[in-house]
Amino acid sequence: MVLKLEDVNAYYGESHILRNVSFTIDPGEVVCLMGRNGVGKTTTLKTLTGLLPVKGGTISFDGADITHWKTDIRAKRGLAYVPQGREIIPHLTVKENLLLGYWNRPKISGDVSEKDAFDEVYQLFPKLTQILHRPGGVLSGGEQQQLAIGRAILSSPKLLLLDEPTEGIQPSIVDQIEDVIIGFKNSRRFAILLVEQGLHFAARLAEKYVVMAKGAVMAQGKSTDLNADMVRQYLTV
Amino acid sequence: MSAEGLILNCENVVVDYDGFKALNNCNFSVHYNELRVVIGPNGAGKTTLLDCICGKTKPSSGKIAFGNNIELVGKNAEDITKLGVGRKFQAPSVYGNLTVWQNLDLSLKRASKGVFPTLIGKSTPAERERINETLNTIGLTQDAHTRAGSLSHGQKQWLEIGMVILQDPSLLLVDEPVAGMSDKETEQTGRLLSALAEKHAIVVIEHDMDFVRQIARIVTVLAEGTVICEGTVEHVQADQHVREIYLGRAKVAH
Amino acid sequence: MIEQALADLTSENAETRSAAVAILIEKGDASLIPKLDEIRATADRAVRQAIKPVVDLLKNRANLSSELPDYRRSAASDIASTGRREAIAWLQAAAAKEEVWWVRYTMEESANLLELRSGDPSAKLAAVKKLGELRSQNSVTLLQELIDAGKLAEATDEQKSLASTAMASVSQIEAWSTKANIIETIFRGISLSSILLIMSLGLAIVFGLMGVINMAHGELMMIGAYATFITQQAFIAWLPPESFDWYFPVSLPLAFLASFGAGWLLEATVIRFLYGRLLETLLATWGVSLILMQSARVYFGDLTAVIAPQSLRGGAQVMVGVYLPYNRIFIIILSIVCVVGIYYMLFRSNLGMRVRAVTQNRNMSACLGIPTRKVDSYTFAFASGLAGIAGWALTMVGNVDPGLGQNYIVDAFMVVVTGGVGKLAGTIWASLGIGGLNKVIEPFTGAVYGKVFILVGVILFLQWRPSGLFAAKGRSADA
Amino acid sequence: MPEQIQPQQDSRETLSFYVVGAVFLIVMPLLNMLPAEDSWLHLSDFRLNQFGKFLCFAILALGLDLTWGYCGVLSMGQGVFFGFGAYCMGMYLALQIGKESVYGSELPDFMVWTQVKELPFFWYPFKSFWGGLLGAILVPVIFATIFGFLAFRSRIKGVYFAIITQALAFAAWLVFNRNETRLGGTNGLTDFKQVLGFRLSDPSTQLGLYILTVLALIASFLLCRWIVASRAGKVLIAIRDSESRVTFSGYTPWVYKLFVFVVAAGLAGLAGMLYVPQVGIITPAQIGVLPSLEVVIWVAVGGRGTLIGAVLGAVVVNFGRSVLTNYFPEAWPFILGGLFVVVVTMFPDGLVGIIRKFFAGGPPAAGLAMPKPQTQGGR
Repeated sequence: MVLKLEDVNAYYGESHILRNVSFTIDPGEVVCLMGRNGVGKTTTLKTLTGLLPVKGGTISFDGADITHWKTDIRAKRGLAYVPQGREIIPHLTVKENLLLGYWNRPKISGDVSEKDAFDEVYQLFPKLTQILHRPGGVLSGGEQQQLAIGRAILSSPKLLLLDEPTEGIQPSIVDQIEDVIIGFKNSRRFAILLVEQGLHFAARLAEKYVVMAKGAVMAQGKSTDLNADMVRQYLTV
Repeated sequence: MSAEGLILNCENVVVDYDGFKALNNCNFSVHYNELRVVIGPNGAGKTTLLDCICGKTKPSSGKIAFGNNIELVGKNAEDITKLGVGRKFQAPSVYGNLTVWQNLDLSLKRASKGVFPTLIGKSTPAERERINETLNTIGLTQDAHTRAGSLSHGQKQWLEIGMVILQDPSLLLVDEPVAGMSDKETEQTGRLLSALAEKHAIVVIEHDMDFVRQIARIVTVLAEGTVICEGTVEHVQADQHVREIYLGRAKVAH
Repeated sequence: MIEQALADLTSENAETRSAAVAILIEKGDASLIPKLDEIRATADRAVRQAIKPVVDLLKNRANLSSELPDYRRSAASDIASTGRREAIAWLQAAAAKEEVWWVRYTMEESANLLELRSGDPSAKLAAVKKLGELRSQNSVTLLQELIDAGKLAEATDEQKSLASTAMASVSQIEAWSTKANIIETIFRGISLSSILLIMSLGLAIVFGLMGVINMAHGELMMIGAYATFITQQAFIAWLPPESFDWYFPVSLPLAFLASFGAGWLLEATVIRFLYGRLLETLLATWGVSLILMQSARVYFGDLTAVIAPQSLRGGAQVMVGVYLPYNRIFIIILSIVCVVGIYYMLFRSNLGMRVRAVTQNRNMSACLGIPTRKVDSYTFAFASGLAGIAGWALTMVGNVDPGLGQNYIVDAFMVVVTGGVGKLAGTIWASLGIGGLNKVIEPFTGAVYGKVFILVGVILFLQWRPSGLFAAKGRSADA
Repeated sequence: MPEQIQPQQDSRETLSFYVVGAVFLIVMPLLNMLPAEDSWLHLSDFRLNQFGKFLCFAILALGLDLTWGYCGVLSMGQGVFFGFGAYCMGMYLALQIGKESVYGSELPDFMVWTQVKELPFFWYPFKSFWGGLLGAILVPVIFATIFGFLAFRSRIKGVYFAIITQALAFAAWLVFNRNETRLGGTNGLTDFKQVLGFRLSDPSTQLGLYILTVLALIASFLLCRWIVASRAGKVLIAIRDSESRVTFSGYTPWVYKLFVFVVAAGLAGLAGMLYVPQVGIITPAQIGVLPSLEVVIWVAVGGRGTLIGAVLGAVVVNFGRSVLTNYFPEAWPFILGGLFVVVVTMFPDGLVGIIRKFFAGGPPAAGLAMPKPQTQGGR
């Protein structure tokens, strides 16, 4: 198991956002976290990265109890995050943003060279090679998303957190990003926790689903078991 | 336009954040005494729309007519408040170091809110009566002299709704009133808003579909800065376009 | 013959004495000075008076060929004030050999000033013309005398023509001196600006990058200045005098490190509890500044000065009437080096990239494995180290005293406020603007009212741009 | 229908104020007059005079508390307004010296030795007592109105405002130090002899001045309490906690800020006016950067956002200072600086906060409890 949440609770100020959230992810597995807006999906990711403190419950990652670890130490351990809104460092160039990801890569002997690591990203997202020296803040949403994913995988993570990777992006790039994520899935190099509202994409990609509502996990299981009732109850309008 | 019974009419409103169009030719109108719910995926521009109406954000183009055809674009927030637009923010923003009563008292609509009238003004019995009524409405009578900062999250939300009510606006803008509330609180809030809608026009942004079903007569769906569908809850739910937006693959369709 | 003249010096007869003086001046050299001193020690008052100009002239004559340009120069100007025409030849000879142009200039100027006393009208006329060409500020009084003499009713034709030439020369000189004044004002403005800049850089970095108002910045400069002072004392105490000048470069890293350490400690003990609370950082650091200031007062006493190294004393005459002190030039260069250095640190180094990333998006930076706490503490310490460098440089232009920081901190804050948060360029432009304006206003109003005008100017400026010259977009902007 | 009850804390504050007021107004003068000089109960003229000085500072602190504690506007230039008040009164007193001066001239001494032959025009109003009195209040008020208008209208706030006011203090200090401003230069105005015919050296005059100061303090306190208790006072707190939200309640924040800033300047002027005859000297050293900042520390130590805290802070800190500088003259700046750091980082609610926690354990008063900084992020 690469990630395990047990009865995680979290608050924003005085409001209780996550209520006893528990689920697990196996190495190389793709899990989709679903639910409507405001049910606590992004909050779950934030507690995983350590941006929001956990009050009650434990998080284990890669065999260690990381519940109270600092964000940067978790990242060093192999937790990569592609947040909603991408969070590209705005005044750093594309190349510099990528470098930040690369610097977070664990130093293992026999690892690919810096050039190879970057080439892999450039192959996935050829567009990036044309805009290497532009500041991250001026890119379009689609370019930012490619950059954010590229930056995350450059750190050679054990678990990739993807928060609505296709949200607000022009259709042509959505397809490309989806293909890249499917490629990740097939390579099985790392596990993926995907937050997604789009049912079709989720169904196509994920092996496991976790459905949330009002800060709690309502259902989870194999994606093939996801039924129409559940979709109506938790996902559509 | 008031002849047609519109209290608010936004025409082709555009908000441009450095190339990103938060609102893109948005057309949106509300009748007097209407309770309108606005839904839409993240980043659809719902909060930006309210910001434009209440003067917090300046649209780069477009018109917003209010009431008897008063143009709101270009006016500052204080003036728009005085014209009768009340705003409840997404994160409850009450004055934490004042009591509930004081919060309401400050918000109460008065002839002048300049320094000296405020300094020497005393509450009239009628004003106190109104505050009491409101306290009753929002269920905070017991807590009238509690510091607002020590209220629960739901109570703060209600207090802020109460503050907006006391401004006596003809249009209430309410952003995610039930976020972080328990089921019971959510239901009470729904009843509160429905009751208010008898006298005021209200625009509510909300994600919680149970809540939307409870209160909504007409629902507007916003996506990518424009209105894509408007109608009853059933109508909206049946709309293929809306389903696609919520369930994905919508963008490929056009 | 010289022996004879030496003997005649003590003669009772005044005429014999002055003849001897003339001979000694003409034929003598510096080797006579000990003998003359000997005579002077025993002689009576009249004799002493006769000997003194001889000694002075001979000394100055010797100095005309000194190794130090400043000595040669002051010798030349001293000779001009003696009024001895015999010296013209020496000056001309020295000028012919002279290589440093402003020393040669002084020699020529002095020679011509002496010519003005000549009885020969044509020589006088030539001198007047030449002085005009030389733009000699020193000759204005003498030329004015000639002009006044020409205006008298009993003036001869000769005097009249001299007067008109002198008038032309004076106007030439005055036109030039206006120009020179403008240039000197500009230089002083730039010099003040660079001092302001060097002080504000660290302040602007912690304000812009970390959202901290550091009122103790002035005292961190003071620490740097005292580190320099202590290094100097150590050199005096333990090292041979020849190596004294080396204290200056040696104290640079020491000053940086002292302030760096103090800043690191300050961040770890006080600042880190106050991030995000701007006003609180202001008050707490003010308290720290009081403590540091009093510590210095108790430990070092009230006033100490650092002796500038030989190479930074004096100055360069770049143009006639424009004299630029070396220490000022040094600070201008240092400020440029600092700006370039900071630019490279922040924009061209890996460390700087991390710092910028943390400033622009703290949460995401942490998610990319950047230890944000460490970055905070090093950034603060680095900015403090810059204050140390500023303190090191300030020992060149002023005393080292416990109030050192206080003298400058208000100005430095004005720069930061005017420049706006988060942009290096804002700080640079604001220091140039405030420093320059200060020096332009000063001649008209005096230094004090100059400062008052600057304050009024800053307030009016903020009317127009409430968040400074370059407002940062984003998080730190609502500070 | 429930009346709006005064919160409990307010009544406690009022009670403690009456107790403190009675001590200063009745007990201390009695201790000065009744017991024999050698009795341990006797309060010497010197001490009484010293407390008179502290109470002037308390008035000054009240003003800053109004702007900073309640409205969140930190002014680091209160010393300037205090100085304006003090100089106006000082000018009146200097002209009252008359022929008693060292040089026996009608002009103040410093004018004689700086060779001023004629009284400068702006000294004329201060020939009359009323001129001094009115000037002491009006000059700071008018100046604060202009300065505040420029600053607040253009939305200079937070640290920007603090820094600008600090520069103001610095500039004022420089100007007052100059001889050509005809205000006595570095030496200031001193050597006063009489006010309204009463000899200043006479202990009974000093006692009178002391009582006057206590009355002025009580009046200032009541004025501040009236402001704070009014609806406008609530607006001030609202502005401090959330300035942008206030606009959506229909108020214009900068006008309110200007109002309290001007009131605070008036109080500072009043404090300066009472200070001068009791201390007998006013110099630029009283109006510089450091004295202005000390006002901030009094309020912070006492407890910002409570009026009694400002009074308490001013008296306690200054009393501590007078005691300590006697025994450890060099230690005071360390203690002052240490107080700044400790109070800001550990006790943001000051003495009043500590006392309240100790006795009640309840939530802080309306004025107390600084808003905590917002944590990053939302959903």
